[in-house]
Amino acid sequence: MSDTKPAAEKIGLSRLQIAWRAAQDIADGSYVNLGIGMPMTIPRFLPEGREIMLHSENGLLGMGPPPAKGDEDWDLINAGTRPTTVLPGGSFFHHADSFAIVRGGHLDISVLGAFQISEKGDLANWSLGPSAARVPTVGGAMDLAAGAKQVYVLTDHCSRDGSPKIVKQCDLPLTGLACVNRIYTDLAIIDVIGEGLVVREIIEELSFADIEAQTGAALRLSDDCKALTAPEFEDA
Amino acid sequence: MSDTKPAAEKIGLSRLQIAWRAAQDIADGSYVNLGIGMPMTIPRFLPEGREIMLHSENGLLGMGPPPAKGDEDWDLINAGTRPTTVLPGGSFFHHADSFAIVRGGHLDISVLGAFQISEKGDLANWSLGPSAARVPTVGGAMDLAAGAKQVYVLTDHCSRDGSPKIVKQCDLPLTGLACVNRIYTDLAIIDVIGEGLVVREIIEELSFADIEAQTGAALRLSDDCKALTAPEFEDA
Amino acid sequence: MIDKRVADLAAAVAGIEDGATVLVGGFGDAGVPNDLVQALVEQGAKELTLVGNGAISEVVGHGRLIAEGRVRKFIASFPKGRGSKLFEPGDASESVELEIVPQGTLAERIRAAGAGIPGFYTATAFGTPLAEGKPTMEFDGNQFVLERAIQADVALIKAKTADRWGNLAYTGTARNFNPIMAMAAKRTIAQVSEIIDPDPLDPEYIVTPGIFVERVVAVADDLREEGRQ
Amino acid sequence: MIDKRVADLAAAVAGIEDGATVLVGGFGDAGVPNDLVQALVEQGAKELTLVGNGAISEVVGHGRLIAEGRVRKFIASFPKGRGSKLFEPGDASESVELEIVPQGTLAERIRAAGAGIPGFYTATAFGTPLAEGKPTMEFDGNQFVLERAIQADVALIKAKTADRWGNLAYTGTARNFNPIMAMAAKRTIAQVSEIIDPDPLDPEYIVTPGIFVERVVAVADDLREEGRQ
Repeated sequence: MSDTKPAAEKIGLSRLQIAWRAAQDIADGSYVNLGIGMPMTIPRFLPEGREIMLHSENGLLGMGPPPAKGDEDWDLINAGTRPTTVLPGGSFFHHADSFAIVRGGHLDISVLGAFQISEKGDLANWSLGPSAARVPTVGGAMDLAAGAKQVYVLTDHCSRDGSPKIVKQCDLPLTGLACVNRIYTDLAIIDVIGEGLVVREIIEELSFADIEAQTGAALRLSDDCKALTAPEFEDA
Repeated sequence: MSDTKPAAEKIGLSRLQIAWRAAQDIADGSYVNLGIGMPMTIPRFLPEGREIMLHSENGLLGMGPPPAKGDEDWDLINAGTRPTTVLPGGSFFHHADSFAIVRGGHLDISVLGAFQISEKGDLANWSLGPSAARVPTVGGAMDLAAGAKQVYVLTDHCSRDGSPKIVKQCDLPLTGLACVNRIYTDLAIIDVIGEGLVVREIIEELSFADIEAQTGAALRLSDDCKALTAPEFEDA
Repeated sequence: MIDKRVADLAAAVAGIEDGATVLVGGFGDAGVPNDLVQALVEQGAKELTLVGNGAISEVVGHGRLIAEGRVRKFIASFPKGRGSKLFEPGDASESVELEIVPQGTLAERIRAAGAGIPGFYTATAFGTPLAEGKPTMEFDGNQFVLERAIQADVALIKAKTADRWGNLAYTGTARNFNPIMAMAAKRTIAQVSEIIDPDPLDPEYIVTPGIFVERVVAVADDLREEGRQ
Repeated sequence: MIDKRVADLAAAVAGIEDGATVLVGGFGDAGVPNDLVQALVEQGAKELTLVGNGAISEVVGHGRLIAEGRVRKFIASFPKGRGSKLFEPGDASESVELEIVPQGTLAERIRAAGAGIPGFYTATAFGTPLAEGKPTMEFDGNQFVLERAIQADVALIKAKTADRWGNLAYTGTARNFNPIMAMAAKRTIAQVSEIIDPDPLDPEYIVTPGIFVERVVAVADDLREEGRQ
């Protein structure tokens, strides 16, 4: 009894490893928006030799790394309102133009976090419901969910209480309908395709049946399902 | 018999005088768009000491006079596609922003020509009907009619065949409904207000009854109707 | 002569009336006209409908107006930013009516007002609680929500440089909502770091043409929250 | 690495298919990508739906495509400009289907496509023949017409300067339709007078961010109608 629980808590990718794994799938030359939280750690894991243009919805394309301490310019910030930098080839624009980029389908990938994802690709990631907080905040989540060519979600496979985050139908307020294309979790990579959820990669410690047991929706196993692996990282 | 016709043809303002008269009503600091034809001659008659920003719908605010011969820049043209210049304080913008200026109600005055104006201020100025020409052309006329705070029309009072251009109802294809605020003709100045047409100025040679006789719609005489006069100009 | 310059912040915000709908620019700490907001607090207008991305603080900017009890309704995408002490139970802001709008829809609704578009369709928020009660329409097999323009009486915005014609240029991501808010209000008031004179801004590099601006006031040492200069 | 530069005009227009909807920038002689149009004529695509303000000539630009018989339909505000010999009885252009659109509506329909807006309401053309058959809606007591986005396969545009990322800057009124057309097409191809390298354009002064541009080609000595260099 006592030796199974700790083991169950240890297996699976760390949050940084999930970000690393997603970063490997972002092709050279992509235009990408990274949501707050786990997605924002992706830039440090982008493979060398790829030039990827990061979009920040507050009016910046070509976002660079954070500035060195003391070099902060509070008129050059990211969507998380923290100081950032601009890389060669970057540009500034106003909010309507910035969201024209998002809503007009010009971003290759939007990477978001999630509270819940349904088997149809519905996403809930902005509100825990009317009772959870007095003040709801949505920001650009709904625009990014609706507008990008591909929506990737980075999330723990289950909530802290062990309940599945991938479900038949979301019961939390929706961010967007049928918008998610791919889900990266600590346990698996799952694609949302027309017919439902297809498991592409699973960590070596678990079987497809294990993943099914931790998922609240029907899954199909990809014919060429691979092992989900990532290097070890020290948390910053 | 033979001495009345030539006299009737001579009275009234010339086209340049109509433009001069309209120019006097454009206040210092106004933002104004001038349509092709008679309206485009307005700038030479703007009273000194007034700074008026001319909008050209092809993406220019602060349009200046035509360039000297040899100084033409074919990348700096007016809405009539002829080379122009930009004055201090001017700016360039793209077509959607330029028509946001027009359609968003930011122009103080749009000055247009007319084929017909109705007593409700309907304007017909873009098409003589389906049989008149194989290719209709509308340009920015409908936007300028619908969008500006004030629409002034400069026109001969009657067509060449003597028929009134100010009518109860337009029979030519409309440019806009209830959009005209003021009409400057060779014979009179007429305001379109809620209840109908009010004559503000009449040339000294004619009476209100004479104007009524040459107008196809009901007119009211303003309580303080003035003489419509203008200096003499040599046609360029 | 066209000269949009006014002498000081009090002159800049003069005439803003109780009950006005006021757009306030900025995102995070960038491009927020904190000095104009402070002047508006001192001017006294109340019962305002405030429109902006959100309040990141109760000390400056949008949050200052809310904390001072001047706001009846707040139209925002992220009303309570990180670090803001507003909207806590028992707070004066508790009575403020909130309208939560997706950030892109908020930007587009503001731009629409400036462009003479009373309504437009968007895929954003379709099927979510934020589209409840809004008309929808199908285009080419997909569903869209009708969103309305946000017409405003006043816009308080911030830019980097102005000239006497009210032309504006910005810096970095301090541009954000400011250019579209300038278009959307009956009266746009800009605080800028510098007004150049007598030479105008280069017409190629102007982001906001002066036609959208009624007043500009220079504030060289602008108000910022501590540590965010 | 991002590098939008292509070697020549033939490479720039490669892959444009018969039946494509093609936006062509420019107004008057300014900002018309005459060299790209000439390359497209040589490339051979036909049955095109052409979108642009109008044809000012049958020798270059929009009119060249029409005169060569490559255009099935022309969506324009001023299809026959001063001096154009097109659309005369007996002309090859006689069979071209015309859709006449008010210039501001044309611009906004193009911008809408780029911004993910399938339709919007405008006061322009309400009650006129150009709004016949279009849905209308009342907002605040006034009547508006529903206008649809113009989605396009290709945009041929012209700018002054580019960098390898496809960022663009323009000159004077040669900007016109080009920046919004860049947003509206699946594939945007820009001819520019100069490509700077290796330094990029200043991010403050970019009008069209490179995300909207797929290919740029430098044409230093661009094709113009005689006397309009």
